[in-house]
Amino acid sequence: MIRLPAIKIQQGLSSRPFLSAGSFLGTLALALAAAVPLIYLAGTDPVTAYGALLRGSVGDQYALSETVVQATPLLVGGLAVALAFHAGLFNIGVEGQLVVGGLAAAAVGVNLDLPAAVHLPVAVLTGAAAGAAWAAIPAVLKAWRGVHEVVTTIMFNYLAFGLSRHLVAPGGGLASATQPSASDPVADGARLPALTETTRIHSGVLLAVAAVIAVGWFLYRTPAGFKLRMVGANPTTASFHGVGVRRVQIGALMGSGALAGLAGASEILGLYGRYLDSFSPGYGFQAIAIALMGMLTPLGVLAAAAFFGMLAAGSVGLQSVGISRELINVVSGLVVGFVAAQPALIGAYLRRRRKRQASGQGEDASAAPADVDARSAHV
Amino acid sequence: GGGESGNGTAGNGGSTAGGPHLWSLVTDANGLGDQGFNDLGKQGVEESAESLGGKASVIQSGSQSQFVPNLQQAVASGSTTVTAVGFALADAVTQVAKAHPNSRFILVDAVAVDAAGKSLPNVAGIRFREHEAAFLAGIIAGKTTKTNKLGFVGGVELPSVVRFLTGFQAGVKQANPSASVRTAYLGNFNDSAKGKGLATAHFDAGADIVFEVAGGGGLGVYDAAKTRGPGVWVVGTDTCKQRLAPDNYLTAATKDVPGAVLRQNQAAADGKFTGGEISLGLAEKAVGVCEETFAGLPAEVKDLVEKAKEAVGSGKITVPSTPDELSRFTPTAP
Amino acid sequence: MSDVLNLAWVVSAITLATPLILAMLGGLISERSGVINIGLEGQMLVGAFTGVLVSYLTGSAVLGLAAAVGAGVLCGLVFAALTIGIHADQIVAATAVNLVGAGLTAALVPIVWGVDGISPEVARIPAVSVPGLSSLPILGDVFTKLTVLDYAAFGLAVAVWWLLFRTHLGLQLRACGESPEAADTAGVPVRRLRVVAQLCAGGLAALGGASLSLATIGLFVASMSQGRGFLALAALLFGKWRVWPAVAVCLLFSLVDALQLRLQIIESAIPHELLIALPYLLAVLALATFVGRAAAPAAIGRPFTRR
Amino acid sequence: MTTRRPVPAGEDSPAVRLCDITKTYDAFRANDHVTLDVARGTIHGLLGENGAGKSTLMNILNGSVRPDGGRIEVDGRPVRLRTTSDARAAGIGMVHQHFSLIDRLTVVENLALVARPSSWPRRCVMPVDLVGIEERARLLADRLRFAVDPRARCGSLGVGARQRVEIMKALWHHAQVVIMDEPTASLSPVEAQELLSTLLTLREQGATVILISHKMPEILAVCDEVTVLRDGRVSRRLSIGADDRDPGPRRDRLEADLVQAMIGRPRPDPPARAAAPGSPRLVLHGVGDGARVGPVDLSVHAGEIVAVAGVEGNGQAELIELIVGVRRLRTGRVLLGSRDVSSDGPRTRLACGLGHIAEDRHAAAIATRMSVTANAAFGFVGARMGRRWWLPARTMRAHAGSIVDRMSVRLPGLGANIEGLSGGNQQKLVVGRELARDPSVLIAGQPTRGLDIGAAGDVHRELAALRDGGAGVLLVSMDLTEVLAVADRIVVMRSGRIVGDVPAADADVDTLGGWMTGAQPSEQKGVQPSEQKLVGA
Ligand SMILES: Nc1ncnc2c1ncn2[C@@H]1O[C@H](COP(=O)(O)OP(=O)(O)OP(=O)(O)O)[C@@H](O)[C@H]1O
Ligand SMILES: Nc1ncnc2c1ncn2[C@@H]1O[C@H](COP(=O)(O)OP(=O)(O)OP(=O)(O)O)[C@@H](O)[C@H]1O
Ligand SMILES: [Mg+2]
Ligand SMILES: [Mg+2]
Repeated sequence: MIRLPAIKIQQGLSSRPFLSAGSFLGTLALALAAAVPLIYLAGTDPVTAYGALLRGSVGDQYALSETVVQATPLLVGGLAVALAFHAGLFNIGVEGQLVVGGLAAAAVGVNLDLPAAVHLPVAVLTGAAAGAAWAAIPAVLKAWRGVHEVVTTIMFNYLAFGLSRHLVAPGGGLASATQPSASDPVADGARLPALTETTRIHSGVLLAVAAVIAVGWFLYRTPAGFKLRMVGANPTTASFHGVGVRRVQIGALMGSGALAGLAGASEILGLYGRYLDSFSPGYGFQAIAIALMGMLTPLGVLAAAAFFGMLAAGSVGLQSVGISRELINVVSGLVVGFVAAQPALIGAYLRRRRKRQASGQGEDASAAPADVDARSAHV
Repeated sequence: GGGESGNGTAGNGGSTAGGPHLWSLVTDANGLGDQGFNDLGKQGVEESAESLGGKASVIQSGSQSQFVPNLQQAVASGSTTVTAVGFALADAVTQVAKAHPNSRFILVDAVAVDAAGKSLPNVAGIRFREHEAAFLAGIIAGKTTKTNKLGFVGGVELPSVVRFLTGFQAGVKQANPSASVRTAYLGNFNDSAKGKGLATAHFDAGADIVFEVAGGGGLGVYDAAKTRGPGVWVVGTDTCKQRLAPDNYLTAATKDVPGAVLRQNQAAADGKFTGGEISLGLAEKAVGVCEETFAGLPAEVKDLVEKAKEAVGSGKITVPSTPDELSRFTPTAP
Repeated sequence: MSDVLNLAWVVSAITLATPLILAMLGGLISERSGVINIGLEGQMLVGAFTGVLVSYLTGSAVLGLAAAVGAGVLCGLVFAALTIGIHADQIVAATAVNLVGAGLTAALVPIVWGVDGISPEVARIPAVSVPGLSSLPILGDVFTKLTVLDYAAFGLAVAVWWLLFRTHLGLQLRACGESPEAADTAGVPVRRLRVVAQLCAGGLAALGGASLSLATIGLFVASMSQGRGFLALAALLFGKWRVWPAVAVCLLFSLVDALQLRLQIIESAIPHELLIALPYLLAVLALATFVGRAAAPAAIGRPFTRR
Repeated sequence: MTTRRPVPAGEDSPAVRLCDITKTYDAFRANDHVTLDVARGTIHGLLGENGAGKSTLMNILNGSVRPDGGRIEVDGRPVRLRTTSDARAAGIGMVHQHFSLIDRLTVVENLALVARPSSWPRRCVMPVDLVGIEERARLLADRLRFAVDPRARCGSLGVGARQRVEIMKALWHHAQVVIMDEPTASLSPVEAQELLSTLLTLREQGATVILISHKMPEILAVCDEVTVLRDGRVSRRLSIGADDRDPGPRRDRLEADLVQAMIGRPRPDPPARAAAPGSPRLVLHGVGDGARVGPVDLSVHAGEIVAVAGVEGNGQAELIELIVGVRRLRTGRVLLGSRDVSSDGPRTRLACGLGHIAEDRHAAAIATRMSVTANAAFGFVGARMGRRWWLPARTMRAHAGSIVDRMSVRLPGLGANIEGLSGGNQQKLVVGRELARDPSVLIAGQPTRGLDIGAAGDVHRELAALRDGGAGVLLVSMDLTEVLAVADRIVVMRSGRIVGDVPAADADVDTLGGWMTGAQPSEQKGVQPSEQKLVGA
């Protein structure tokens, strides 16, 4: 089981939305400031660069829509990672589960011939199911044989990539006759309908938002979610109190896989309309950072994903002012680094406040609650 | 920008009067430095900028999902033409080209067709007949090998890679029926260390010539040959990369992407741009073999190559481009 | 079959294994001290790049190696500052290292050499033939094809094993990984030692990257590590945080990988995607069948503060 | 029993002096201007309620917690104790309340951690001199009259042995001042006795000992001076003479005085014994796990408290796991009331009215990193609290609140992470939670371990109240005084079997102790009653 400092911080912020939001933005500002030297290195100036970034990501309606489009897979992937983390599991295999989900969704979309009303749901659900299935073996090995999920999920990533390449290689089961290393277009009935004519926003976004609510609800508002977090916090205690630890671990990892599969399916059925071998540039790996940046809370993940969506959408603008694709990766790396540092900053802030309160109304210990509530877990 | 202001057909309305030219390139997700068509495409737009005036701009895509916005951006910035390299961009180009009928697109390694399967008038889809180039390379290899064992190192099994392979095999069959080509793939286009391992394996298995179609991974192949020293050869792809292994560089099956892009841009500059599928091969001198190394070749090999070039160019020989065409291919003395 | 299962196969396996082993050793030290390290990938790339850069500037591959290690140590320092200094989440921080490592190295290539994605060839670590051994009857030419780094990898494995499991420092390090609080009450300078561990980890991972660029092919290719950092991590866990089992896993992995490459050549019936996946398939099988419960250092991932 | 050693003349400065030490956690004053003098060559008792600040103060003296303010003097010299090494250099060693051994390492390796070589090549290059350390370990063990296997993994040691290793660690560097934080909390009576005599040995050898304990008898038996903390402040301090020790009105007055100073009220009286037991609530038929336990036949009836006495590690823990259902039952049957639950999981057994106060709190009773409210809801959520898809946050908070009030748990706030509670207060929360189930059978493993007198008394009364309400209680404890005080019937466990069974009324320390250590052969007739009851059931 991997312990999560992040969770403590999440508790620290849960009851301070403004502080957390504020500090999040503050951190981003710091990160962007830290990237300034790189911007000069690339031969332009921050104003131009960040102007371009903003224009490209939130400048107009289309830019905004692109941000949303880019953020969607990151959001759902981030939720997947977060769900597993809450059960004390590190699902580093989201990437593979996402790929398999896309494959399965495409397979259904291309090969089955169903009435539109059912075709789409079937395709989406198959994608999610495939993701869950891809996580099932690591889950079972973890629960019953204690095999570390990190090893198995990494292996299953490579297996997923192999499978995908095999299926769309010439003569492969899904391969298209006209388009290399891709499947044929899925039936129109299986497409996630676009939400507007002019932009690429598709109804996968709605699925993502639904996922945010569902995961939040499951984790913090249902007994099952409580048990899941219990297992993450202390499996032995959990088992002593009637929680089927193995069952929960398997459930959690497969649930995580299902979300990953959903992310893949929504890209394929929503954005591309056919399976493309390299449709994921590593969403599953970025999702790890996003989940932890979001302090494992659904809303936090939403915020983190939105920011990375902005970077991705703004990257074209940045290139137009001479900042290369690679430098953009560096910038996002810096952001992640600063966000990693953020909890420390907030922690320091909260501690100082407590100290002040303590010395303020020092004598009686009962002065604590209001304040220490800041560390409260969601129950 | 120029693209929007037109009215004419076949996208020629996008008059170039609207200021200096802008030759844009949108890469696929591998981006520049892929030792393949992205780098060649960049070369193409830069050469265009030199010989036709105006400036070149390159937009690199970080992922599949950035193709469309990048193309949009290229159009919006008023490009005279937008070049997109790689089959992966086919869908994206189709989508954007439909939305901007007055902008001109050059799509390398694929064609853009509408729902009816009819190709778009404002997209020039360039398809190279790599197999013809590889055919010549195969002939040279077949004649050069001493062990009658040849190796192939591919990146990923893509149609274009397969065309290279089958052409090469046909060429070998043509020149030296008793020689055989063994194939293997890296699984990606970047892992040069594995590329080296694979090439070494070929050499260990007795091959003395390896044909690499593995992009960055191919670098390992040259290195493997160099460590072997003289006596083993590498056949390259796309361009002459002799500097990578001067003593072991047999030749390369070249593919003149820059030239093709330049020609389309020229047409655009002259207002003669036409869309549709454009197939380029030996006849168009758009593919061929690296001749910088010919000095080292015996005369009979050279004129064998010349004859083959003739035959293929004139259509006397049709080079197979898929495995089953290959199985039906019978060497004919040119 | 004999033209597959021969010494050449072993040699190429060892060359493939060296970067893995070095990175794995780094991860081992880090995780034994209680810090999760998924940043190996980025640190490898930094090492690979710096090595080539310095070798290019100075013309000396040895200086290149030294510089690579230095750069790795620097990465380790940054990572340590984040995770141990201010208790940043270890996984997030490592992800940052990966992103910056991959991005910066790729971005610097055109800035330094004017071409995208690939450096020119530079002075490299040559293969050495070991005087005595290279004249052995059969095994002989194995010892003519390996570079210093290949031997160094095994030497360092011994060193790390000795350090961790024989010396007092190692005992203290492992204590930090098992229970920082207990270690602290025993007077172990927990945070200082964890920082030291990070520096070693960075250096080793970077050395692994440098072996890829300076020894294997003699130039830098953007993102040339191709996920080896994660593979090393997997091997480390697979080997249950023990030196020799983990080294064995790295070797097995590379043996199967090299075998797979060779099987593709002689055996055209099996689809090559399957063969490429072979190492991972076997790994999963092994994990599912005989590799038992993993026992991670008890305090792994848990930051330590004095109250 | 012992006579106080006269402090050598001339050494007027105390061995340790803490001057108005202050420590604040968050907004909570754990130590509030505490001043404490400890005379050289004495055993100094430190008493106080749970959460009074004892451990905090001692951790400060040990350099493992940084004070917010105050001065520390050792032998009259002011010292700055930033780290435990500083403390060690100043001749201070501590045995912690929560054990600080590393389970995966052997005894020698744990000691080697403390035995830090001087020069860096010896530290970083040379192999650790395990042989030499083992030598010294044996010598030290002999000096303390300890029996410890230096090669054993600490994880495999019983509590007593671990405690001994802790002491050896503390003394490794010839500490002149030894701090012991509730050392006997988890020891069997015999072991506790041994420990106390060890302390006396140490004092004979000239060391100064600070002893934290909640057990009056041992304080009065060995301490020369006593300081009582209350709410982080010194509330009382007095010295104990030889004549205070032996039983009599004087001793009783002293004790009452101390208790008053600690908990601000007189010691709660032990609960009354039960009326005649009723129908069986928990029945074990030849229960065993095929390894450490069994076969065990035992039944607990409505309205009786059955105590399982025994030296730690004789299968009590495993027996509990078998009853709760987390350990695989190989032989026999488990009945809750009339229902056979042998094949059910813990969930079902909880539902059938089983309650369980886990012996090892940190391992099995609480989940650090979760809030007090969450911890209070374990076993309720999903079972009797909330519906399938709804987690009733408000109900949970109310629930936690009621437990906290009922057990008077001292805590920073319901939302606070449970880590922030002192050991004793965590225990109170756990006990409260299990009582709140109003179980028909309660398994109580070491329920008062680490609790102060007041709290312990409260817990005992709660157990009795539960019994009088018609529940059956199985009390697993090594504290014979506790067992004799509250149990109605006592069974003794040794090496996985029940070797004796007597009504508490006619039990006494010596026979029980005999059975526990195997000194006395288990008498057959002791076993009879339980079987008759089984037949009767
Ligand atoms: N991570 C999870 N994802 C989905 N469902 C879950 C998860 N964890 C628990 N559940 C469901 O919540 C319910 C209660 O969980 P839990 O496993 O603790 O009890 P149970 O398995 O139903 O009962 P028992 O403890 O007797 O096996 C179960 O139906 C379980 O399937
Ligand atoms: N790390 C911490 N964070 C917050 N509060 C703490 C922490 N450690 C202790 N406290 C608080 O300080 C007070 C004193 O704790 P301490 O452990 O010294 O009590 P104690 O006298 O040792 O109690 P016990 O007899 O139960 O061991 C407790 O009320 C506890 O809530
Ligand atoms: Mg269950
Ligand atoms: Mg205490």
